Amino acid sequence: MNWTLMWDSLPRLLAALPLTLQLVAMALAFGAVLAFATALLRLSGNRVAVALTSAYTFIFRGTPLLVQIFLIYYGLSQIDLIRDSVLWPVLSQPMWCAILALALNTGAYTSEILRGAIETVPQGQVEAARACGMSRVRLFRRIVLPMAIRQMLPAYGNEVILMVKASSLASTITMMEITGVARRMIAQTFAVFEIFIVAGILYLLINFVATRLIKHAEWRMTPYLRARA
Amino acid sequence: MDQHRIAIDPIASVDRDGPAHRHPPSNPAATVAVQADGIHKRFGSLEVLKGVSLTAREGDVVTLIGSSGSGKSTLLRCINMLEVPDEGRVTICGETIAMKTARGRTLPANSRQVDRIRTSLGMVFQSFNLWSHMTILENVIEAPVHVLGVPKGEAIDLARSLLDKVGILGKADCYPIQLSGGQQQRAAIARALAMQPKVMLFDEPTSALDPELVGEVLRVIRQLADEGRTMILVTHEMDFAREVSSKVVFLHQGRIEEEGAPDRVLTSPESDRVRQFLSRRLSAA
Amino acid sequence: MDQHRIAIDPIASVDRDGPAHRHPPSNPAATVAVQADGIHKRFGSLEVLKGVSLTAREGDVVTLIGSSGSGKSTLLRCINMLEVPDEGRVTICGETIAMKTARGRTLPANSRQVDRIRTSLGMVFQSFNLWSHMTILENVIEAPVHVLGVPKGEAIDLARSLLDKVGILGKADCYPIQLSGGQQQRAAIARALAMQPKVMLFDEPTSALDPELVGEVLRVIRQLADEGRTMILVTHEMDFAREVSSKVVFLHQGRIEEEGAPDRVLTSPESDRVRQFLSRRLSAA
Amino acid sequence: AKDAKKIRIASEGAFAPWNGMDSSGKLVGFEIDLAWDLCKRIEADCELIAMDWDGMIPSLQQGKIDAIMAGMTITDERKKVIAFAGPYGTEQSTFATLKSSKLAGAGVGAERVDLADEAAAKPAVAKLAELLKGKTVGVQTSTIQVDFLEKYLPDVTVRNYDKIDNAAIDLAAGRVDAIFGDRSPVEALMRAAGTDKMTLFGPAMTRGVLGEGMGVGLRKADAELKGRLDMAIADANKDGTIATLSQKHFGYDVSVR
Amino acid sequence: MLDLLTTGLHGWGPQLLSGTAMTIAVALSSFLLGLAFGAAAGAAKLSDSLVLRGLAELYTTAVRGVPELLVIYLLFFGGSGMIMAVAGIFGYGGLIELNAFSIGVAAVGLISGAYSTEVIRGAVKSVPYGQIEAARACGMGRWRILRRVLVPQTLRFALPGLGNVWQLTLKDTALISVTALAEIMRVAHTAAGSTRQSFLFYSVAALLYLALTTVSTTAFQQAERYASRGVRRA
Ligand SMILES: Nc1ncnc2c1ncn2[C@@H]1O[C@H](COP(=O)(O)OP(=O)(O)OP(=O)(O)O)[C@@H](O)[C@H]1O
Ligand SMILES: Nc1ncnc2c1ncn2[C@@H]1O[C@H](COP(=O)(O)OP(=O)(O)OP(=O)(O)O)[C@@H](O)[C@H]1O
Ligand SMILES: [Mg+2]
Ligand SMILES: [Mg+2]
Repeated sequence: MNWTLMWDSLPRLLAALPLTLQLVAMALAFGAVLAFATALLRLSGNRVAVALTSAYTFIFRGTPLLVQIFLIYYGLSQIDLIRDSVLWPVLSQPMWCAILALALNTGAYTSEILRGAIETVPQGQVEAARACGMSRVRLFRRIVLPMAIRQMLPAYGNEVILMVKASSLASTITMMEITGVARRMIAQTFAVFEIFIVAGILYLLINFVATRLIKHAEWRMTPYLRARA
Repeated sequence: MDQHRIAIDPIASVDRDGPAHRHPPSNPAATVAVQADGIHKRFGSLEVLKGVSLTAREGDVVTLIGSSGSGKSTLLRCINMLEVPDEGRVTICGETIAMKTARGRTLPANSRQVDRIRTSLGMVFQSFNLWSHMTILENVIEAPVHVLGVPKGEAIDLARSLLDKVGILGKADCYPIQLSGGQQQRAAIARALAMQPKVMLFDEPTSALDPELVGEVLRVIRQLADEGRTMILVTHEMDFAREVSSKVVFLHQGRIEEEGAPDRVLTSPESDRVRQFLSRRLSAA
Repeated sequence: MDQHRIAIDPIASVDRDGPAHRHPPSNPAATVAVQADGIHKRFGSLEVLKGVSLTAREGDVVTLIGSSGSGKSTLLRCINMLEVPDEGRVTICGETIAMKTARGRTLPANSRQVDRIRTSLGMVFQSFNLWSHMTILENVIEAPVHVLGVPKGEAIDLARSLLDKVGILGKADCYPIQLSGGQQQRAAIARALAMQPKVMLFDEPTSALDPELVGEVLRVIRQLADEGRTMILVTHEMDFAREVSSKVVFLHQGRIEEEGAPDRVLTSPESDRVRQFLSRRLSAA
Repeated sequence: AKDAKKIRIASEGAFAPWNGMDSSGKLVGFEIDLAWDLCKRIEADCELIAMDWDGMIPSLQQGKIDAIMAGMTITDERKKVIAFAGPYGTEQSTFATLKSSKLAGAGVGAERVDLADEAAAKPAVAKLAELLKGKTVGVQTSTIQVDFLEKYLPDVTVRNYDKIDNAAIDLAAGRVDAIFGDRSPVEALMRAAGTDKMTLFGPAMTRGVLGEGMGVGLRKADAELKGRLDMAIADANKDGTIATLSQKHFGYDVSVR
Repeated sequence: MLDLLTTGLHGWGPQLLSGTAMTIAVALSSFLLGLAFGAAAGAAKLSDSLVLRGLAELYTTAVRGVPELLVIYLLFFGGSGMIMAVAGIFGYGGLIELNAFSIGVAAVGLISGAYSTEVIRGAVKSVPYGQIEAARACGMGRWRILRRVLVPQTLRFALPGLGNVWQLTLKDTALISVTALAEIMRVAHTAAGSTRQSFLFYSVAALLYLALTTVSTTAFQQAERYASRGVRRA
């Protein structure tokens, strides 16, 4: 183990940290909106909406993110229609392609998590709300969603961590985030272990903070479970 | 424990036998609040309700009695469309719930209408169904604030007075899981009352209560009836039924076996089945 | 619905008033089945039980009464260690449950011992707690087969006869959610009986039952008592308590306010509190 | 590792024509043919293993494999970690751009630049720097070409791609102005693009930061194997085997003279 | 169809199919191994023992927190060393080589298990407390409660989450291409490099994964339906 090398690599890797955080934050924010919309459309019972949303989750859950990033970044750029469209200034940038791919991916997973959580809300609690005349939307917002969100938090914690790590795939489309820089440095020094371990520790730290935040949210949101004992 | 209950006025003493203090019989001149016509309900191959019709006028207290599994809860749930009847019509305060048939299933035609009608139908569940993620106070103000649009402060004031009325004001900030069975039941009653509904549906509102509290619930129900509210309730306590009702309906195997004034049905029933049911009780009033 | 109930023998007619048919008073010569000594239980800052002692001899039926929140359910749950008392000892059939103190919390010293003792303590919960992923029959045979090691065929035979006894044999293959409240309660009773426990703990075993079924449960409890089983039950129905008990215990704010033979406690109580509690009932027997 | 033990040689199988795979999953290509030839010369029992590029150097160090023949250029940095036998081939690095680009046809006054001869290379490199100033160039990540750009063309924005193929896609999409890579894959890409969309420009460059050519990667401890392989490579060079194989796979000579 | 595979994809069809078989084999073994890890770590997290809880926390935080590739690297390049060190303690000095398959399965299983842990822990906590009390009240011991009540009920809450973990595991197998195991991504990668047809082969890879997803989604739906018996109204 080459300790000095590890120490020396730290500043360059740290410099890539903001880009990683930016990718993750944007992807999670857009992904949450997407997941929410997908869940609502599913709930709408409209057959077209249900078919569309299930196709979306099916495709994005069913294929590797690597392939998705690849097809979005390189695939779209080969279509003249897109290159000539107003979207091109955005889509021509690897940053936005990476965010788009990550958001679509996490949106699909999160909507599934949300669906699972919604289905575990006890029937009796829903009936009580219906009995006092809550409309479907209000019932969803006031009873089902709060209970589902609390129920889904552990699984969503998983998803956040996955996104942090998945952001490393952005290096395949020229983004020099932590992994991109790490691979560049490995190519120079061949110290695969040393540099990956330093990068790994960085990811670990990000994830540690993220898990703490989610744990805290879970704790804050479930006083009624703590109430026992 | 319930020290606050001391703060409540002593319960209006209930005369034991005299019909004088009982609820007046149904007034045929009053407008109809709840009308169920020929309700049929099947679960798979099991026909639970076989054409039940029921009328409750404003200020009526209709009590459903009958053996376990006879369809009392199901009938109650059909009235506010928690179970959609396979056949039959429900009319609340003059408005008939429109039904449609889609892909072989009967459904309410307009969910808005159902939502609106439900705001005037309070329901207390047999299993309470308090929302576990809210405190008791939050449970009670939820519907007034978010369905009726009552300002929050006002809703809280009302909620606190209702919780006080049912004797659990001290538990306002507890979560349902921290309450005893009887406390949960009272919280559920307060929640339903908070909507100030025209019609209240109670599914065994006293099953988890001690006799003292049964008396309180009786008083609350009387008071509501005096205010002109209509109530339909399921109970197993014949004494309670006799005290509180303007009409008793006996359900048997999904059909109405007998109905009428409580004194008549409960003391000199026409049907053998009802007589048998009553004779098996432990003690007659 | 419950057509099978017709197949059951008519219920032994229950004499209304005569103490002759009532349960015999506790026999001081019989061995002690359940002994609770100085039980204290706190939830956070709330002291729910403040030193309760209780003795039940073989064949006794001890009834706990008291207002909502007085600690009845908690006491019952302390006896089978579902709530661990903060202080005090519990002895079942001569065996004292060993306790230890670890990190400031009191705990049973030996969880094996607790598991073993629990097999002789049947419990019927206030909220039934049927296992939702099993059919009613599976619920009933679960513990006999997997805890006691009874051969499956035998367990099924017993289960079916028990379900028949409580009148829900027809629902054997349904899941709990498909049952009405009273049916669930009866299933829970059958489940507890299937263990053939020496001591039965009932938390409001009749709260969801119609009077007819209350009579049946009464008969079942009597029969169990005659077999020498011991029972401790919580109830709000004074008539039922009077009929079934050999001893009535009145709990008030976590303490025993009065105890004794049912006739004495329920008709001429010494304590003012008990008198007040009873006077507020709707009707006296 | 005498004759008793097999020599396990790793290749990537995804860098045709140096090394590739046929559709039955068998390794093929210039380096594969050469590997079998070298094994014959040193009278060793060999096994060829396909392996991901990223895992190669660690695998060698761990002893999971004994040699690497995967288009790996001998550089000073790599020599700090492993030993090389050879070089057995050399590759020029070259720029390519779209025919429609302003860069197309731009020259720097030299056909070939040998970076080992610093004095001679300097003017050409300076001109190149002038030409590409402020432009974006796509390269394959972790390659000698990246080192070149960082050392000589600091005013160029470098985009790192997983594979040079992807850089070519972005060239077509207009996301980069030029790509820079080994000549053979760049030419293969120009052919694959079909029509005459792309063109080479600037000088072909070798040596210096661009390394001494492709060598067989070995553990430093295996000095004896290195000696034998060095001799075998020299023999193959002398008797024209390498030139023949090179013609077969590339259509031009990659042997080191 | 076969014709298209053998000629249309430059004859890479058979390779792609055997790659698919390899992906399935690795994914299934890793997922099952992961379930075992997840159940053990989940139980540890819910236990009263501080040591067990700490260990499980360390496992999930570390394994979930670092990029998958690092876990695979560490196991692939450090695995035999570790096992040899352990064997050395028992007096065995020889060279132990683990094959790529078992290392791949161990690595992906370790990762999959860390995610399963959280799913299982969350699901256990959603089982209504009364259901467990009822079991305790009839004298069931910890293990029996676990097997007869907790696991079946947990399953119903856990299955959607486990479905996600399965998808994850399926796709993490792509990362073990560094160990030269010829699974789908590795075959697609070499085919793309050899034919310069990256689009074709990555799209085919995507389709293969989609096919695997279709089958497994159906299986999970079936399982969910079974596990929620007695929950939804009949
Ligand atoms: N887990 C808990 N956490 C906090 N407080 C609790 C908990 N369980 C019970 N309590 C409180 O303890 C008191 C006694 O509860 P218990 O359930 O024993 O009452 P009970 O006599 O059975 O009443 P009821 O007749 O209404 O069932 C109540 O005030 C209740 O709020
Ligand atoms: N969702 C359901 N699926 C199938 N059967 C059902 C369902 N809900 C109720 N039932 C059946 O319908 C019948 C009537 O049930 P209901 O709950 O109306 O009885 P009840 O009169 O309220 O009885 P109790 O006094 O015991 O509460 C019962 O036999 C019950 O098993
Ligand atoms: Mg009912
Ligand atoms: Mg209780």
